[in-house]
Amino acid sequence: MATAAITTERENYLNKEYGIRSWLLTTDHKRIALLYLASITFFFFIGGFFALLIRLELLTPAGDLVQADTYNKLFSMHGQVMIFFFLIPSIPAVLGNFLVPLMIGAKDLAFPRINLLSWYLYIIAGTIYLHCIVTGGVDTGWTFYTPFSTAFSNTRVIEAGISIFIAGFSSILTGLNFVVTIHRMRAPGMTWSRLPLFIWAMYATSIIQLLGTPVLAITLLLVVFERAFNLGIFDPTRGGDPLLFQHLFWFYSHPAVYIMILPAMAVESEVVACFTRKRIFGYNFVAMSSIAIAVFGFLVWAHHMFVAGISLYSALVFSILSYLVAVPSAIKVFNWTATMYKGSISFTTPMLYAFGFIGLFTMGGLTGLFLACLGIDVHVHDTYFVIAHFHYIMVGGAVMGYLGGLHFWWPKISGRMYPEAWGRLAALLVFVGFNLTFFPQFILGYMGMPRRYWQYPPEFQVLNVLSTAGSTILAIGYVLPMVYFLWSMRYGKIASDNPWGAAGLEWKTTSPPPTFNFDEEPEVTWEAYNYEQIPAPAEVNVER
Amino acid sequence: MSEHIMSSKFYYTIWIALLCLTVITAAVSFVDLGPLNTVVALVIATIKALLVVLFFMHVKYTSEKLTKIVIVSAIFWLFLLLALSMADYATRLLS
Amino acid sequence: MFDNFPLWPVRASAGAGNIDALYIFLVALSALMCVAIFTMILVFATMYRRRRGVEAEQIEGSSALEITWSIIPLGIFMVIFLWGAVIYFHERTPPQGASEVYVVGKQWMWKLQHEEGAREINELHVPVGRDVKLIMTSQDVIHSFYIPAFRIKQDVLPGRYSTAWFRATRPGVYHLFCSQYCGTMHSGMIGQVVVMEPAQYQAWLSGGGTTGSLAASGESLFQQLGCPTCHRSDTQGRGPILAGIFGKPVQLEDGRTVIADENYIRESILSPSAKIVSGFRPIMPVFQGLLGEEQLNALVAYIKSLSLAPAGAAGKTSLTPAGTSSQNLKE
Amino acid sequence: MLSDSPIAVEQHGPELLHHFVDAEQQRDAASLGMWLFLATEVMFFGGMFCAYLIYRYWYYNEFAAGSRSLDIWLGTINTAVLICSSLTVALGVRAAQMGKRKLLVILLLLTIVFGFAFLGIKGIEWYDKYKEHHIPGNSFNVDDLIKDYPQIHIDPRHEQIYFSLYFAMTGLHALHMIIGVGIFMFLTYYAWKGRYTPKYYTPVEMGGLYWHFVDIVWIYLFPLLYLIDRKPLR
Repeated sequence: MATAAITTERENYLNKEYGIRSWLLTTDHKRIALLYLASITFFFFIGGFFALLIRLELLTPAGDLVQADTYNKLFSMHGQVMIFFFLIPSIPAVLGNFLVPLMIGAKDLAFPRINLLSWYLYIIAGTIYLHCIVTGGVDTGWTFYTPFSTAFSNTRVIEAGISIFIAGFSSILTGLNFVVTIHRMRAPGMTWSRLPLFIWAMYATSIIQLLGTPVLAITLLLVVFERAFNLGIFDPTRGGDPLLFQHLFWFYSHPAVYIMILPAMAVESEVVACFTRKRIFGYNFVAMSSIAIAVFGFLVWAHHMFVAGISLYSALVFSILSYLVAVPSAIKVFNWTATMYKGSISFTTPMLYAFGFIGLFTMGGLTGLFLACLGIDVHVHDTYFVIAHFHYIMVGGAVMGYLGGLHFWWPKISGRMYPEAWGRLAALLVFVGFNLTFFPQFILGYMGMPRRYWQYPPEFQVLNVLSTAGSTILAIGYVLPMVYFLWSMRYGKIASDNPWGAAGLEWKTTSPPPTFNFDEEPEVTWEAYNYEQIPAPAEVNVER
Repeated sequence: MSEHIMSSKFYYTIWIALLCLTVITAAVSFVDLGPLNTVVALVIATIKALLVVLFFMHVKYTSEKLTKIVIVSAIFWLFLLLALSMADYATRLLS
Repeated sequence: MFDNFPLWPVRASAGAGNIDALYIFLVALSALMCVAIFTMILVFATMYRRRRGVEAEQIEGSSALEITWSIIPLGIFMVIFLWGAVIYFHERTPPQGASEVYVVGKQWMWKLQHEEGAREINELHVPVGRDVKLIMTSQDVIHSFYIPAFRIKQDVLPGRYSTAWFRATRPGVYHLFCSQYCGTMHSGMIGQVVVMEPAQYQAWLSGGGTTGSLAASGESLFQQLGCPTCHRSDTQGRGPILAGIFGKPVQLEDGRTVIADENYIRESILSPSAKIVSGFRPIMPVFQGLLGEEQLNALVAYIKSLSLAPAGAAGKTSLTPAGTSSQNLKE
Repeated sequence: MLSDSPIAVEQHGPELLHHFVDAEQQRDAASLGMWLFLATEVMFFGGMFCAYLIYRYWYYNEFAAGSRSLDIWLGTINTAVLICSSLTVALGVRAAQMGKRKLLVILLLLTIVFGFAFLGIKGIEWYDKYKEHHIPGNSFNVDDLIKDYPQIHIDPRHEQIYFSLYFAMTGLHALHMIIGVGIFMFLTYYAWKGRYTPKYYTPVEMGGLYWHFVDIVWIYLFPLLYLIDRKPLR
């Protein structure tokens, strides 16, 4: 942790108190954000390690590096760790936690103790999951499909289920805290139309967390009951419907994709505005598109089930609804692009990630159209095409957004600048490595290579080798920022209060901010993104 | 939320109404109304739930619109879950 | 191009071409969109890169533009939806008179049986040009029957039938995959589909020592289990007459009407009380747990065969190509 | 479990917490938080209602038979018990609003008593089901139902689905009751210590909202589980 690193004289949230207790019992949203940052980074590298092993196994067609059941555990735990312990909490729990009160001019979240409680729930869930990993793991895939998970898998499904159940509550409480904070804690003058787009997207995310997560919770609980107490709600031998689980699961898990991508869009809006020095084109439309995504996101879940045996008619309904959710996503991409028109664009690391995000998200979104299309989905469903598509959204979108945001607000979080040259190099590595890893998988998918295959026919090898090669570059791209962020906490250049010349309340306080965020309560008299009133900083201009 | 205090008599009235409805719903279930049995049971349950929400939980008297929005959204989302799932189950025999 | 580095899957079924066409359309559309957006970003990024003394020009936005770039994509999306829906509808509707193959998935193999009686494991032999309908179920978990060269895929569920169909157009040997994760050896649950010229297929069929058609073995099972005691061919039976019911609407005791499809027959054997035919008593014993999936398939095939030939000529072997047997079905 | 959290925040600091501007903001925040939490609870039970709806549509006979096998007397009495507890909660909030400490403590204690009564009756019902081998699992047996209701054709496998849902739904409802009783014990303790005043009684109000919500869930569970089909058999 960054406790010892800060040498600025001014009292801030980092140097106010020292010692383990001051961190573990803190109710300061900024410190809790850092606790989350440390814990999700830990899980990110565990999930990443699993991913590398998966890619190494797939280097050759034969199953030769690990056993089949080990491989199955690897991809199951890669998915569960990355989704429930990294992506879901990533931007909301780290950047959201840090920024929501700062951006709306509040001293803290509405329920600081619940905020700490959600971190503890996350840690309890994470500990149970780690225990599950070291004592044998789980091999159900991240999707827990019944009846495999309830009656056939002989791995630690109950433990994984309970762990994710608890993690779900952590996520619910974070969302609840944000919604209440955004409604009740805004500074005087901070009207809804003056809110940063980050807050709008975070609000939309929280709605999904509140209304979707409980359905996953009860579904997993019923799976656990079915294994532990022999209840028979999903059991086909008692007349249960194997598809019922899928309906309930995807009711949460499709909107969960928006829990992961909406916050990344939130970051993009801030970064693009700052480094084009412009108000975001079509503020109202971008804000409303976040809400629209949150609502429409709940109407499309059965597009994961087109070949699962649902009725023909409901497949038609869910297909057409799926296209509705594509429209607000498209609106966002068009608006970010339009924002660059006649801007004053500088190519800092966060902006490079933003460019990467727009590109990769566009490709991920467009391939989503393939999957929402009934005729095509029959062929590419459950193949590597799907894998590539959601990694373009989840890694190309959400992780790029997360890393971009982390660089953008790092001066505010740590009070130090990260090394810009290394930052740009890492952004480039991530972009190149990512495309090399996942683009071949689109081709593999249309060729017909099914997902979750431990061994595969030899004609798929060349594309798999490309993919594995890419994954090593990607890995370096991810390790680099961790190294230089840690380095910068001690050796980085001291950051000014507003090094990017950015609009937004969070830049009006000191770097790092004091414990209660603002020395005096801010009063907002300006519109969001008032870049015409903020001078561009000299150093960003000249740096090459 | 509930700035003004209700008389205790008012609460007793609601309570009596709830008890009566409970007895009615149990009694009606023994009468053969065909498919209407289910409808009657659900209508009575909804009336009871409304009584509790509006009067015991003070939603009728709150000036806060947001509470009502939250309740309506929760019910709407539950409806989405049930309706869109049933869209599959109800049409399976057709295809 | 390269044998070990193909970039496009083989096209070997009648429906595959439609899917490829739509796919190519979507790829082209996506490429166009990507090029358009990326070019704009690149152009803006170079034209408007930060320069000393040049300020950004603040633009509020434009509702006209927003509506344009909402409506136009939505229109394109609806075209894609309709195109995809038409293909899907076609894929989900097996043609009348297709010859039938019963498929049972289990951890980790495919067991297939032709209506002529030939059994196969992890292999499916079919002739070119014939409509083949797959009637599939699983003994344990969910599997998925996937033949990339035919562009068909259908999950195979325990406890009920799901169906798929294809018409192979090109002789050759193609992959058969299980594409729904089903446990340890999921990736070993693969096989091959051998598409042959009709003559070769006939030779293959007569080469295997089969024990008569699937319907015939179903009939002997039907006798063995004592079903004819109640399901008689006259109206005196305690159970409904089975001849001619397949594919017909059935009036149920509770007023509903259902079509007697494979799933209905299956359910009526395993759990007879679920749907009682109007005018009958729920007296039939439950066969859940007493019949294996393959026995069940044989019974279903037999009961269906009763609807093809009114005289109850069991063991009818249908080797006629698609089209001719459909006349029988219409009765 | 987590439901008591919005209260817990303030139990430790009856005074205004540092990050709120005024008491009204604090109270509005707590109220909104609680309602949002109840919305998540709706969806939590909603998952089970969805399963219930589908299986009832499929296996109506078995659901009807299972429903008949429940004790309608105990079910009705339990509904009445919960309604009484909701009354005492509502009156309790009123007592807190008026600053009547003793009355508040008595009403809170009464609520706890009703809570235990409900759980006790529920326990008796479950024990009966245990004796009748109606708990899903290896010793599940519904031959008695098949004998009792010869008019209804019962598939024992589908009957298990009814009872699985019955135990899952009533079990999770009972869990919520236990949590509620726990919350009310806290409230009673602090009410007795005189922490709640007409100016500050948010925890009582929030606890009350939670209790009423659990009551509403039961108001739906009662007809859905007990009253599916009680009309005379032909």
